[in-house]
Amino acid sequence: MYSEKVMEHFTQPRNVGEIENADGVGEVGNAKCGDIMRMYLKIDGDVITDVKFKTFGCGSAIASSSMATELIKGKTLKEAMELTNKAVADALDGLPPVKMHCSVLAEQAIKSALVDYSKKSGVKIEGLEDVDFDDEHLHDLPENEEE
Amino acid sequence: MYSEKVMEHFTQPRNVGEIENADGVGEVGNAKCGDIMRMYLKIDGDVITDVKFKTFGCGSAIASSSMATELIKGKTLKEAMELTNKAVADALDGLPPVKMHCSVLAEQAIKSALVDYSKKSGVKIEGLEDVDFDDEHLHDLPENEEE
Amino acid sequence: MDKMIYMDHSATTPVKKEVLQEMLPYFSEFYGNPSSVYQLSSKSKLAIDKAREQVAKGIGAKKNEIYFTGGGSEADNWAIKGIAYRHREKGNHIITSKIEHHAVLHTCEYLQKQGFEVTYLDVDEYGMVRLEELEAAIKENTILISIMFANNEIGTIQPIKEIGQIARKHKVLFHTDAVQAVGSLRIDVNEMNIDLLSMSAHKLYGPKGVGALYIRQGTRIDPLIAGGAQERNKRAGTENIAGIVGTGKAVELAYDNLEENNRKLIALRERLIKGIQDKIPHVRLNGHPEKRLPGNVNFCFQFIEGEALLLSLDMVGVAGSSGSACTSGSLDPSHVLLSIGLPHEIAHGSLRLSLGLANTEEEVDYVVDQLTGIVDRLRMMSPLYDKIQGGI
Amino acid sequence: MDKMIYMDHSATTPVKKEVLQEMLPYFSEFYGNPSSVYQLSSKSKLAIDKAREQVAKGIGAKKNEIYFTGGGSEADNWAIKGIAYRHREKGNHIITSKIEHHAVLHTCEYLQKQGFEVTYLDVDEYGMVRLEELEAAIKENTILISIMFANNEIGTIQPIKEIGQIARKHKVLFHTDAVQAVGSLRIDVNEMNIDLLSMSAHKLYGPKGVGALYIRQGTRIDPLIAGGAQERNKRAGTENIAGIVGTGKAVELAYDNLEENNRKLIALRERLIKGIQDKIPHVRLNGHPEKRLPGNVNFCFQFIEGEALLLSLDMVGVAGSSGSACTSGSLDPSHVLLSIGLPHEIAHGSLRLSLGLANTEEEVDYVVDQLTGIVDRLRMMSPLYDKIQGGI
Ligand SMILES: Cc1ncc(COP(=O)(O)O)c(C=O)c1O
Ligand SMILES: Cc1ncc(COP(=O)(O)O)c(C=O)c1O
Repeated sequence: MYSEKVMEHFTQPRNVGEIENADGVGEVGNAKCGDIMRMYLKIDGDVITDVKFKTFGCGSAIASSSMATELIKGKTLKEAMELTNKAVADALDGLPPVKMHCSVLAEQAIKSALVDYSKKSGVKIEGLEDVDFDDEHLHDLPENEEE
Repeated sequence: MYSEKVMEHFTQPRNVGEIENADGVGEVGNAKCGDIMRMYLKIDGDVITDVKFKTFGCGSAIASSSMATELIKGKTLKEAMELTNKAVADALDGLPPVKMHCSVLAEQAIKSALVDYSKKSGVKIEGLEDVDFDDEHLHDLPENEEE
Repeated sequence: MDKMIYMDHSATTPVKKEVLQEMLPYFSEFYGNPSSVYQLSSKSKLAIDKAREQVAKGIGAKKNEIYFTGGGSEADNWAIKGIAYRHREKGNHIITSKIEHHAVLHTCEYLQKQGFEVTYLDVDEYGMVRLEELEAAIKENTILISIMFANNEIGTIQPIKEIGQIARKHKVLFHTDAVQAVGSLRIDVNEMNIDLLSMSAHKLYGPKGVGALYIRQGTRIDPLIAGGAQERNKRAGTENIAGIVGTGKAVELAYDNLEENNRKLIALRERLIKGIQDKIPHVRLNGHPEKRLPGNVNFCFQFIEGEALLLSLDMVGVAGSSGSACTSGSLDPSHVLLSIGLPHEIAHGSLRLSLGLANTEEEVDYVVDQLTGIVDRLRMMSPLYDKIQGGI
Repeated sequence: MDKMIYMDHSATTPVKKEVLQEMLPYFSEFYGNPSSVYQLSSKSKLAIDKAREQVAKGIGAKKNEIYFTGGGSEADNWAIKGIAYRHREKGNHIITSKIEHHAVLHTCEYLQKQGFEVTYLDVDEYGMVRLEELEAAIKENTILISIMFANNEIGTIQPIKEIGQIARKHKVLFHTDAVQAVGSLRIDVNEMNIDLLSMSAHKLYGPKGVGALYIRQGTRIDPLIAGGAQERNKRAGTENIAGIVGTGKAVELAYDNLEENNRKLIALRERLIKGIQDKIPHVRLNGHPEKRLPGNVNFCFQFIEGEALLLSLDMVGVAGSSGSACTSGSLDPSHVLLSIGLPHEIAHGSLRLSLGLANTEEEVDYVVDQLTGIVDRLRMMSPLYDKIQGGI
């Protein structure tokens, strides 16, 4: 079902944990739906110097969190803003269609942490205004071509 | 499906054929339903001295004809009148429920030949008046308990 | 001859060695439920996927248009009830023919009790549906045409492509019961405009109790068996993996060798037909002389009854079937034989010999030989033959 | 441990060696269609007859009350739709429970769209139907009560005999989905007043794609699959002889050794339950503590999600299942877990381990051990656990 990359990031997730006195913390998803992602960012000037996550969720949620943190670690805020869910899924060698929402959640967790940073620090980050954190409609139902 | 007795009387039927100038000839069944039995009787005084049959029909129809002729050969008219379809079926070690009508047909073929004899000879045979030669309702439908 | 000569391949076929071989690991070794998460299950998932691909390829369909079922009858019931219930708002009229298999006919009769209207088309003396009659039968409220691909008793092959064209032209869905055709005839659901197609594995050297329904993508249909999310939410029930694997393999093998197999079967068929016609008087070949299933031979032998014929054949090791009432478990002989215009007494004397890949010329000759004697013997016992002989 | 530890027997079971052995001759050797006349077919007929007897004996029924189907889902669909359509004139109300299998629930929902009225009974925290509620739900127009014998997720066994008594008292037909119970629990359809009972062979070491419906003699029911005269005119389709033979044998074996097997399974089950409760904090045993299937263990592990748990178990060679949304292919976690009152986030963390005859104490201990580490690891990653630990 999952690619080897997903299984690797699930069994050995990178950047698990918390950052004390993080510059930005974001949390998306909800327990009712079965997945919550929390991201911690350490930011130095324009650069994300450290990132950690905690995730309650399925294998692909954990793998997506891990991969997303890897993809933004050491990158600029602008680069982090440009990270799409598709990039996360691609880096994992793909996700099953019903699991694509996990990568969306990962993208949103980063943006949510950036919003927090922006609020706390007063630094404006371009593009953040348009982010929609509503998760409920992200889950895909199993294939059912007809309706 | 069939007993060995049925198969034996089907493959080696006794008394197949016709009797020229028979004293009584009876035919029952119809081609539409898939079975016709014709019986020929040679009668001497009170005794059936010879009997032959021709049958268009399934294995059990042929076996029933064969067995019925055997059961009345050399018997008195009264004994022939007393032959029931059940006796024919029993002598064949039983017939499947859906095939019981074949034995009924055999009983009727004999009675029909006796009617013919009675008519031709003027000899009255007790019980013949009550015989019902309507075959249509004899076939059993496959088991269907509910209706 | 000591071994049995099996000439009832239209009733069922033995599972081919290669097919059984592919099935075996899925009983006790790779038994995982495909709906599960662990690795054992991915074996099952992959196996089903492969089989779906094999079946799809056989009839020119896409993989996701194949839905596995518990047999041909389920596929027929599903297609017809599923479309009827789902499209009831659009209309309640169904067109079918008088020579369909009971899985179609009894389903249609059932729907009639539930308020649907069904037209049962007549067929000609060969068992062919008349295209003009079909087209004329289509009404505003017609939602489905269900015409079998090839008839199981007399072997007649319908003009499926033309029927598909008519259905398409009038925007009516077209289902075909191809239980006798899949694995015996080339089929392309797109070229033939088929929207739904039923098949059954045990007719093509696959296992019993498994079949498939092809449903053209985008076709709205109610499930017949609701429950779990199997078969993309359309047919619930833990998958019969071994059976499905066997179905895929059987379809693949059949189509890999179709032309070669059919050349052989048709040669045997013609030899058998000619043998019977040459040796036995008062016979009638039923079904279309050319447009018939490669292995199908169906004769009526006048003046005798079919079950007696079958029993006699069985005594000499030959397995066949008959449309006689005595073998159908009903009062009347085969509805197919009556529909092509045979009187009851003739229909009672029918014999179907359906040839398969293991049959040989030698067997055919033996059967003709035996049949000659058997028919003769039964006719000598028959009061009907008597009348003919005596000129009455 | 190198070999897989299979603890998902409620999902499906491997076919037992003895069962497969009995089935094998019916694929390629005794393949005759039982509807035929010749001798080959009598082998098939006898085999089906024997299997029917074996199944009947297992549940205290008469042979002619057993009808073979293409699985448990078909049996459920048939029982409910067949009774509903046939008795519509008498009434259109059906009573069932909220924790039925989807084969029952989705069928009932389908009937609702067709104008039937369905009451879905609540259950208590253990998943038990409340008898007073059931009785109070019966109305003038109630035609069917369908309550499962034992639940597939949490293992809870319903008071079937008492439900049967209530149904009988009110002259309402009683169907039970016994797919998880047949071969695991003693069943007597007469003593328990059961009118219809569904079963599925692959849950008791038989083959997939075959099951049976028990129908009390005299019960009027519409067919689900119409067509040929098989199964005494009630379920059409060429019989899956090998599958039916396997079903018969599997039922026989299960009941021959029931008490012994269950003693073993219950001991393993209690060891597993105790092991988990002793080693892992923040867990909840789902289902009834005593009235549960011999092999069923179902826990919720707080703060973590079930699919991640399953994947982790699979990595160490353990096969289990979960009621998490991620494994059910729907938005919500198991309807069963929600119905016993669990909040969504707890239900997402469920794990079902269903034990079978091949499991050992050693395996149970290994699983407890592995599980302890896995749960710990996942909790360390979980923001929910974090909050608890931090006292937030
Ligand atoms: C309680 C219950 N009912 C019905 C079914 C359906 O049986 P099958 O998958 O054999 O169709 C299952 C198992 O899947 C079950 O556990
Ligand atoms: C034309 C046709 N349709 C449907 C069926 C039913 O298939 P099954 O017996 O596999 O259910 C058969 C064979 O029995 C058939 O010949």
